[in-house]
Amino acid sequence: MVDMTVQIGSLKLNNPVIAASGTFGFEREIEQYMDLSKLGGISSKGLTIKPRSGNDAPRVAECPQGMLNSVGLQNPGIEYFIENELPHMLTYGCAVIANIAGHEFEEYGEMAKLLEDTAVDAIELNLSCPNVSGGCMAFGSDAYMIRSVVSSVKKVSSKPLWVKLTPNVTSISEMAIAAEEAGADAVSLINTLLGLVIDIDSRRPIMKNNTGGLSGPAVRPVAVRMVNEVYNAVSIPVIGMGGIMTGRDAAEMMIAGASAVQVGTANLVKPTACIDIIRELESWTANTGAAGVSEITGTIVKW
Amino acid sequence: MVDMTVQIGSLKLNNPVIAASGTFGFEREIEQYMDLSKLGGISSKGLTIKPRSGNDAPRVAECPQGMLNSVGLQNPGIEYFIENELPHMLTYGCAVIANIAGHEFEEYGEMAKLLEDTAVDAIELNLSCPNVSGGCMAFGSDAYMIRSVVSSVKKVSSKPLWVKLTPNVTSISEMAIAAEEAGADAVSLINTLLGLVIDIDSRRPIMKNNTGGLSGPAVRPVAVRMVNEVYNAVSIPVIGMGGIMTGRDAAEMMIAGASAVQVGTANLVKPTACIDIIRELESWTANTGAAGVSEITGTIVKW
Amino acid sequence: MVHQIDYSCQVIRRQQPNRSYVILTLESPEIAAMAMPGQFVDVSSDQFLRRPFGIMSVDREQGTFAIGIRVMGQGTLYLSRLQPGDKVSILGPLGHGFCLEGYDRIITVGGGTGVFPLFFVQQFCREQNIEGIAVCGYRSAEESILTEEFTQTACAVSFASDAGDMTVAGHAGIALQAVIDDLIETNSDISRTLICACGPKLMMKTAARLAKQAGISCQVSLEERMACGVGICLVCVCKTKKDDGTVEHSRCCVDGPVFDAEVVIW
Amino acid sequence: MVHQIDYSCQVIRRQQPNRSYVILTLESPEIAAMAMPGQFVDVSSDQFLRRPFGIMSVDREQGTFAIGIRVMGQGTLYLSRLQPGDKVSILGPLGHGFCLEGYDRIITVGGGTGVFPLFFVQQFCREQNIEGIAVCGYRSAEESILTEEFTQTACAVSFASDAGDMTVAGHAGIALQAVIDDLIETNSDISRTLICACGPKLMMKTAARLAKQAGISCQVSLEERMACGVGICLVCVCKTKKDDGTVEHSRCCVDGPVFDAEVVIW
Ligand SMILES: Cc1cc2nc3c(=O)[nH]c(=O)nc-3n(C[C@H](O)[C@H](O)[C@H](O)COP(=O)(O)OP(=O)(O)OC[C@H]3O[C@@H](n4cnc5c(N)ncnc54)[C@H](O)[C@@H]3O)c2cc1C
Ligand SMILES: Cc1cc2nc3c(=O)[nH]c(=O)nc-3n(C[C@H](O)[C@H](O)[C@H](O)COP(=O)(O)OP(=O)(O)OC[C@H]3O[C@@H](n4cnc5c(N)ncnc54)[C@H](O)[C@@H]3O)c2cc1C
Ligand SMILES: Cc1cc2nc3c(=O)[nH]c(=O)nc-3n(C[C@H](O)[C@H](O)[C@H](O)COP(=O)(O)O)c2cc1C
Ligand SMILES: Cc1cc2nc3c(=O)[nH]c(=O)nc-3n(C[C@H](O)[C@H](O)[C@H](O)COP(=O)(O)O)c2cc1C
Ligand code: FES
Ligand code: FES
Repeated sequence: MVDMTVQIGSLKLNNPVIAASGTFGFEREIEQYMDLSKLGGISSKGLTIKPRSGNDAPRVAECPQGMLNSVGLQNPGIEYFIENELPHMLTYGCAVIANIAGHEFEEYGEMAKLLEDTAVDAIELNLSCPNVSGGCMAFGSDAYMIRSVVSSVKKVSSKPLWVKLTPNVTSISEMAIAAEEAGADAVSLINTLLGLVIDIDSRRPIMKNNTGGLSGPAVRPVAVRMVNEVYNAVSIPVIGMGGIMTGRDAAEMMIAGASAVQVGTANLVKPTACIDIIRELESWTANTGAAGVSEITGTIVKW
Repeated sequence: MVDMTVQIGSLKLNNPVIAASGTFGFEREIEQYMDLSKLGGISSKGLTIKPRSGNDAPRVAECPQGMLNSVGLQNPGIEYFIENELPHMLTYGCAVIANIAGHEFEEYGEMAKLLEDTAVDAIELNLSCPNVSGGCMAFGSDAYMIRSVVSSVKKVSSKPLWVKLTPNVTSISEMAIAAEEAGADAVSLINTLLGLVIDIDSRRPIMKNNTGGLSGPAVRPVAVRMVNEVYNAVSIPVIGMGGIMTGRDAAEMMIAGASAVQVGTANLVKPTACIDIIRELESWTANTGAAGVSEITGTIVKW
Repeated sequence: MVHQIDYSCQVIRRQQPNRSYVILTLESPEIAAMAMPGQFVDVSSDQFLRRPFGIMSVDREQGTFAIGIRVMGQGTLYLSRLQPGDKVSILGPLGHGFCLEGYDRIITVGGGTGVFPLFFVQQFCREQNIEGIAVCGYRSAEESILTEEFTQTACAVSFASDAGDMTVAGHAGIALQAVIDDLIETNSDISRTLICACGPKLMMKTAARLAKQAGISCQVSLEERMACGVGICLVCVCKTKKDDGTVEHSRCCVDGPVFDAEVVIW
Repeated sequence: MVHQIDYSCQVIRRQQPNRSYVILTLESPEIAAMAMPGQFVDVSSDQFLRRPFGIMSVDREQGTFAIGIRVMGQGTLYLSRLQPGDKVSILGPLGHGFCLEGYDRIITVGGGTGVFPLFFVQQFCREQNIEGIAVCGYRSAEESILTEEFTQTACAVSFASDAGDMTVAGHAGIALQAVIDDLIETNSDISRTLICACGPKLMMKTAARLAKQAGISCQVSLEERMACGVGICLVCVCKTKKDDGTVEHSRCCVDGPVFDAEVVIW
């Protein structure tokens, strides 16, 4: 029996597989199809201070081995979440991470304060959503802004703080270092790559928002590279994601340096993907002879 | 009959389809399989001042709908090229673009000088190769460096100057603007996205160079987005590439803003890809009722 | 209680009634047992995302169900080429179907691929002894589909074609108007009549308008680009009116695809 | 002169001699007519890049050729499942094969999938009345492949297995040594003898060393990860010695896959 638990700072997870933000609904649907206690954790849909209805449809465009989304942070607002969704999520028996996205600088702190008195296990600062104008991704592509946002949240929050980084930058390790220096307990990456798909007959972008965020297997080599880069640059845990579809993909991400992984788009192709990935990762780990899955992290052997 | 010619500054191409640098060998092989006079142009393998033997093999890793390469600019050096390859290339009857990559700042100017007395139709400054340490990609991710390199080449060269940009930056339009301001006659994009693929059993990167450049359909949404961004930011022609496999893909890139396109990875999957793409693009254009393919450029209708 | 949603279904039969359509009969006792009219399935192909298709009919005894496919792109091309014996991964049954309870007459109004889920409605009506009237709009007689099946299953049918080569010339709305006029002329009781519409947006909008004018209930089945099909990604939204009049984004896949026409903001 | 390189080939026959291998016979009069021993083809699958396979044999009259496939990953899995009648896009024949001219005795030394292209060499020897001696190394008798075919085609055969359950216990190098010893003991003229090796790197290196010791010419067929297969991407390089002693990167796909053992830097 392999020990599947992993430690992300002070937080212990059942296993390293976390459902990624925005790809698990508010779990009311997905709980019908699988036993959520089997997961390592769930990162909530991106939450904002005020409820947001998100962008107009179409919000999705398929592309080779991936998809673009432009949901635009549709969510009922953090207060509604805390009152109506969180209590139920906390009954699942896996870690619950609140993914929060601010439009203004101050909103991150306000939301962190609101979460302070909840039993949420960690906060994931989404500094990287490409689908809302202003804010968010702009924060995530500027090391100075990252530093400011992270330290301001740190001041008001005692929760483990994960900072989610955008890949749409020249140097993601520079951003990770900024997050670490400002007190982040972990960094999670990657969010989506900004992309555009056009319907050539109408000459219109497929999505109403014109551009959207690319996710899925197409981005995996970029994600693995960035996770490895960041792993070499910081000493806080790295939570890796981007195109993980199988246990082997999860293993690759961990070998590159991830202490835990998140699974996003795979859930949309197969609702029970996370469970399959956990099973595959467990048996792969067992075959390597490792006593625990955490031993895999960062075991890449470079040429 | 559709007019397939396009004008890139002072240079007129038979049609908008150019074989991308590094994916067409030195044409000695490919000329056996197709009539190269049918192409819009050929961008040569990346040339350096001194001959380079490139990185050790393996130099390729397959990934979902794409591949990574880490050739590392293997080439016989620009002088050999000018003497032994260029004269033959010039007989093909399509535009010939010399793709040059400097290790040191000065090398770009030196190479441009060597090309000045040749009949090469344009120079493509490769400021974006991710597979050699130092130089090149470092140049391409810094607007100040782009400005310096481009203006120094402009000083010694009268050839149309195309600047090839890397997608591994926070703002590609900032880089394009720098190139334009320094006198570039066109920008070409995207080069490859830096990626990593690991063999999980050996825990070794598949490629000896560890990382490599991602190309192919997987990157197309990112490329189309960047081409559109740059098209909106500069007024010089944009040459678009990244994942073009069919005439429809070429049309998408042109609708996003490209005046011409380059086709790279598709050649590796199907040696005659360029010819097929030209034919498909021509018949698609004819169906739209346009008199010339150049009318497509930038016709995206945003929401 | 956790229940299965992903089934590996074998193709039992492949029919190609005309150039444009293929009908696949697939084996899944579970989906056949649970499916209700208006629900859909989400089918894997050689493309990245699944493809949604309305359930066209079920045979609960044989444990099979059918879908009708119009080839539009790569995914439908792949699916249209499946042969008996091939297996395909399917999520289903998904979504909120038509609420048919309490009605004694159901008029289905379909256009294009919209006729497929509506055939299931007519199948249901026949089983439940509800008076089913089927209105179908096609481009032309040549492109028409399921006409025989509708004729055999529904109590009355009306086929319209844009080309003017079927009973009614013009679109399904014209045929629907005639059906409604007829009901009113014959003083039929329309208090327990329901119009179920599925097809092009414009057609559904027309159906909703005609229904409203005549005071008949109307439900419409909306189509939107989807990723998950099960409500977890929020990409498939349409605008709907809440009770308090405010507008919200509902998910076509789980809140729909069928909505009361009254709540839809077109 | 422009000539075709991309062919859509129909699968004519699919054989599965044992658990590990599938042999596909494919139709292409052009490839069958042009192919020379040691050349390969680059085959499309459901994966992004093509997959290279040595040509195992040709039937110029029937216009077919065969490849042997060992399932290693997704691409070979897909190809191993092709059925007669299926079509597949193939580039070929590609690369520089063995230079067999001027030899009157050819010893092929193969291991693993390396035996496939070497069978073509033996086929060629038989046609050209060259004395062919086939040395094959396998993991075990169970995993052995083409033993009957080699026995029927070559003048002499020697089969080795790591498991020790075939004629020679151990690897192909041991069997090759025995063949060489035998030639020397019998005072055979080895001036026009050639050793052709294909298989694991270590095996080829051993063959090259034994050949050199005995003063026999040796050509080896190298394997490297490829993209284009036709020489235009420069990803498939191996290190070779130039005449002037300097090292260069040669492309396995067009400069090879067969190289004179003397120029290879192992
Ligand atoms: C609830 C629902 C029920 C449907 N029922 C049927 C049916 O019974 N029979 C039938 O033939 N078709 C039906 N469709 C439409 C069918 O799903 C699309 O035609 C199909 O997805 C197109 O796939 P493609 O790969 O051939 O086309 P592509 O255009 O290549 O597909 C590209 C992407 O766009 C999406 N897409 C394209 N067109 C549509 C569309 N009209 N609706 C939703 N997504 C689309 C695809 O799913 C895919 O993600 C239904 C759609 C929905 C949402
Ligand atoms: C010149 C040449 C001749 C060959 N002849 C034969 C033959 O006759 N029979 C046979 O069974 N195999 C042969 N091989 C090996 C065969 O090409 C690989 O086993 C196959 O490409 C693996 O594909 P996959 O998708 O199953 O494996 P994966 O490991 O999933 O493939 C991933 C990528 O790695 C490449 N790759 C993996 N293994 C190899 C390898 N050993 N050599 C080159 N590329 C590899 C694949 O082409 C692909 O691009 C030959 C290889 C070369 C270069
Ligand atoms: C439909 C969709 C919605 C998403 N919404 C969010 C979000 O609200 N907050 C966030 O931080 N990331 C969001 N993401 C990004 C994912 O959490 C993840 O970072 C990304 O998709 C890469 O992982 P994947 O390839 O496994 O999907 C979303 C992704 C998708 C596909
Ligand atoms: C094998 C290979 C070698 C390449 N070598 C070069 C090069 O020497 N110089 C250069 O500017 N780009 C080089 N590129 C990048 C391509 O020219 C092109 O920018 C990129 O591959 C994206 O286009 P694609 O998706 O059509 O391949 C290379 C790409 C590949 C796949
Ligand atoms: S398709 Fe994912 S919520 Fe509807
Ligand atoms: S595989 Fe492209 S040069 Fe050999």
